[in-house]
Formats: sequence, C-alpha cells, structure tokens
Amino acid sequence: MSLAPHTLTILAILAGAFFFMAGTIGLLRFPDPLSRLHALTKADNLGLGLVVLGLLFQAEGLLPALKLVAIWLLVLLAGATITQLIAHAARPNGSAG
Amino acid sequence: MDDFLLGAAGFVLAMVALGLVRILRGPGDADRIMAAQLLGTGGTAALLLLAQATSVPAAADVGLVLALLAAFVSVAFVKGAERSKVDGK
Amino acid sequence: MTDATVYGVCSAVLVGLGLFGLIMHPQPLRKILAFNLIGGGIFLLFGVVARRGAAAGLGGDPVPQALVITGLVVAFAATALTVALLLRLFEETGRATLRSDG
Amino acid sequence: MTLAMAFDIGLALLVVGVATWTIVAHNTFAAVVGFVAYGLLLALVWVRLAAPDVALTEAALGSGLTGGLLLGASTRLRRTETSEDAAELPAGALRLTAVGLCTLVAAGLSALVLLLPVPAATLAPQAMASIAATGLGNPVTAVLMAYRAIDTLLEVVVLLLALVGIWSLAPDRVWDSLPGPRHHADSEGFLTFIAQLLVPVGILVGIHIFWVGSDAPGGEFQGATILAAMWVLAMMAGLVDAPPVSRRWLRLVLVVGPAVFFAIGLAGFAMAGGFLAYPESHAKMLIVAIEMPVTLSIAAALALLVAGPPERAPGR
Repeated sequence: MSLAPHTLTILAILAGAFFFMAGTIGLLRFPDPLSRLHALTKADNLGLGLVVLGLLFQAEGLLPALKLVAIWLLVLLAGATITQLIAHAARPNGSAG
Repeated sequence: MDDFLLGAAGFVLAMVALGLVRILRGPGDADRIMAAQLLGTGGTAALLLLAQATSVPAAADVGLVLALLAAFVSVAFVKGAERSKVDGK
Repeated sequence: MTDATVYGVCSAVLVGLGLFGLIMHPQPLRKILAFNLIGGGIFLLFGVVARRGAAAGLGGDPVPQALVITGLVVAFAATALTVALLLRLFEETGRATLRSDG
Repeated sequence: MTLAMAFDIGLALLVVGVATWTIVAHNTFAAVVGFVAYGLLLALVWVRLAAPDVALTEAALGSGLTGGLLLGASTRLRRTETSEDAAELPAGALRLTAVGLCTLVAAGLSALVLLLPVPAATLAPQAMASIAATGLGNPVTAVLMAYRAIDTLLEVVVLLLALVGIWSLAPDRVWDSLPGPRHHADSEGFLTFIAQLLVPVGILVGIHIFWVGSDAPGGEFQGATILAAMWVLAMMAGLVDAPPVSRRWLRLVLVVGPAVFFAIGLAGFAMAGGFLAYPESHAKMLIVAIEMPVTLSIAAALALLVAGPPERAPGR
C-alpha cells in the first residue's frame, strides 16, 4: 500500500479530532443553550464528516465505503432536524405542538 | 496506522466525556437533550475508528445502529420535554 | 493485566454502585435504573468470561455471549413490566412511592 | 503500557463515572440521560471484548429502547419529584453501612475476576466443531438458534408473558382501547420530517442487521429491536396511531413467531429424532424459516412493551 492514502487519512482524522475538540470547547465556554447547541452540532457534524473522509481512504471495497458515507448522511440529516427540535423546545415560551 | 486510529478514537471519546460533564449539569432540559446528540455523533465516530483500528468490520454496523437509536432517543427526549411543559401549564 | 481484567474489575464496581442505588434510593424509578445498572455489570462479567475463553479462532466464547443477548432482552421485558406497574400505582394513588404509611 | 491498554482503562473509568452520575444525580431526568450514556459506552466495551453481536444488542436495546421507555416514565412521574419523595439519599450511619456493604460486594467480585482459573474454561471449540452442520457462519447465532434453541423459544414466550402482564394492568373500562398517550403531528413539521426520514432508513437497517445475522454479527433480536424502535418513533411523531390491543391481526403477529418456532421444533421429532433438532441438509433453511416470523413477533412485542397498557378510547 502506498504512503499517500495513509497521509491523507491521518490529516483528515486529525482535522476531525480538532473539530470535536472545538465543539467541546464551545460547549464548555458558551453561556446560553442556543449558542452551545450551534457550536456542538456544527463542530460535531464536521468532525464526523472528516473522520469518515479519513476512513474512506482505508476502506476496502465499494460497499464498506458506501456504508461509511450513509452513516455520515444519516447523522447529518437527523442531527440537523433534531437541532431544530431542541431549539424549539429550548425556547422559554415555545408552544408544545 | 492502527495505533493512530485507536488513539484518535480515544481522543474523540475523551472530548465527548468532557462535553458530557457540562451537559449533564444542565440546567435546562435542552442541555440534557444535547447529550444524546453529542453521544450519537461522538460515539459513532469512535466506533467507526475502532472498526478500522481493530479490524472488526461489524463495529461499523454498531456505529450505524448507534446513530439511528441516538436519533430515536433524541426524539423521545424532545417529546418528554414538550410533555412536561404541557403538564406544567 | 489484560483487557479482560480491566473490564472485569469495572463490572465488579458497576455491580457495587448499582446495589448502592438499589438499596438507598427512595424513588422506585431510581431503583429500576439502579437495577439495570447492576444488570449491565453482571452482563459485563459474562463478557469478560467469554473474552477469556477466546479459542478456535474466535475472539470470545460464543455461549456466554448468546446468554447475554437473551439476558438483555429479558431485562428489557422486566423493566417494561416494572415501569408499567409503577405508572399504574401513580395513576391510582397520585404518588409514586413505596412507603406504606401516609 | 500499550495504547490499547490505556484505551481500555480510560473507557472503563468513563463507564464507572457515568454509572456514578446515574446513581447520585438529583434530577431523575438527568439520571436517565446518564443511563443512556452508560448503555452507549457499554456498546463500545462490547466491541473491545470481541462481542459485536452483544454490542449491537446493547446499543439498540440496552441504551436505545430502554432509554426511550425510561424517559417516557420519568416525564410522567415528574410531578412527584418536588414532593416528599425527592431523591435525597439517606445520610448518616445507614449510608455508611450501605457503602461498606456495596464495597464488600464489589471487592468480592473483583477478587473472583482476578482468581478466575487459567487456562479459562471455554465452549468455543465445541461451538465451532459442529457449526458446519447448522449451515450458519456466526457462532453466536448458532448457539441461539441451534445448540440452545429451546432457550430462545422460551425467551420469546417470556416477552409475550411480560406483555400480558402489562396489558392486565389496564382498568376494565378502557380494556380494548389504545395503549399509550396520543401523539399529534407537530405544527412546524420537524418531527414529521425526521420520522419520515428515519423510519424507512431504520426499517432497512433493521432488515439488514437481521439478514446478515446468519453469517456476521447481527440477528433476529437486534433487527427486531430496531424495527420496534422505528414503530415507536412513528407513533411518537403522530404518523401512525397504536392499534387497539384486541385486534386479531395484532394478536396473530405476536404469536406467529413462537408458534412457527414450536411447530418446527415438534417436527424435529419426525425429521431428526428430537425436539428442535434440524436435519443437517435443511438446517439453515429451517433456521431462517423460524427467524423471520420470530423477528416480526419480537418487534411487535417490544414496541407494545414500550407503548404500555391500553388507556384511551380510539379517536381521542
């Protein structure tokens, strides 16, 4: 196996780990729930995306690679919608639907 | 390479754990619902890394199930928070 | 020291923690939670025994692993039943407590 | 110390930390969130212990479905939290005694783990020796469906018994009505959207996990749990309503699994000379023939266990 995919994997996963760290720092430092929510979801979805990207270079075959992408898409779409739901629930006078 | 992936999985887990401390303390329910979000994303990432690092491809399936069920639990959280609001009125 | 030893001690601590919650918490729902915590510890102990039995090209002994899967399902059924009992008690009496006085 | 060992120790400490939170948290809702985290971390531990089948079950059932069930209960019981039963742990001598007792139990169990015999007892070689006769590739599924199939049959019956127990809690006046609270579709549509997105994907994943179970980690319990979670999700989002518990089709779905299982078990007397014995040439076909209806029955039973006893008339 050549060195190039390994390097790309390491770079992408390091970047992904950085975004997870950024999300956690945002969570620890931001004062109100809505901005914490924002920091958390943006950073984590990017973090997972970069981790998936890094692992794609290591995937053996098309099917495992597709599964990785599918997992990321699932988390991304579900996460975005749930963020809306949480923001809705966090509003002090949010109607209960 | 495997050691690097395992280390990355450990790092992501450690970050999730740090975030959990903040979240579990609350004060609001919204903060606690975020715990499911954080665990879903971070746990999935850790499992995918673990699958590659330890050559257990099935761990990716566990990650998939985790992502799905984390979304399910988040919806249950939101429904719960809404319901207690209605009860409180 | 092996990974099995680490998780073995971990499972023992979990059983101890869950037992503490089970006998000390006054709220029934917290007792149910604690009981499930003990369950997790016991299942983990099975997992450790399975891991130590790695042989014949397998990472662990499949028999205790299968036992844990059945155990998890039964534990869920028991939890659902106790939760339903608790909710019914609350509906009848307006309280969710095990105290008989008052 | 290797990196893998450091990872294991860190993960074990994390599990213990989350478990401690679940016990000491003041707010019950927060404790339930802690429990969900506990189940999720245990799923990681199961992967580390080379038990991906168990990891799947833990993630789906131990964390997901149990979490949903307990969250619902804690929301309904929330009004009692501020009353005299607040989650204050008793203090003083009683507490010290309890701490002592629990430390003793934990220490005893730890000693047991450290003193386990070497070499360890194992049934793995026996399990692998006869696996060819079952036609399966996953030894855990072979244990569940062939070597110890009678345990699995009884377990499916246990699920039905638990369901009968829950339904028996319904007062007479609401018998033959719908289980659980009525959920309405939300006005802004986010919940409807996420349910419409997740339910089809989840059904696919459930069938996938069930189907690969013969040869790879997965199987009927894991697949059925995912299917059950998707049905509960559709109910929570107001996409479908729970069926009245007296519907004939519902009863049929619940018993078809154990009935087929039992029938094929009895046929074993004629085909291979014993209860639940499979003739070698058709073992895999028979196992799959049992697994499909059993998965359906388990999924229905699990979802209805979460939904609870019947409590309201239809159309309300």
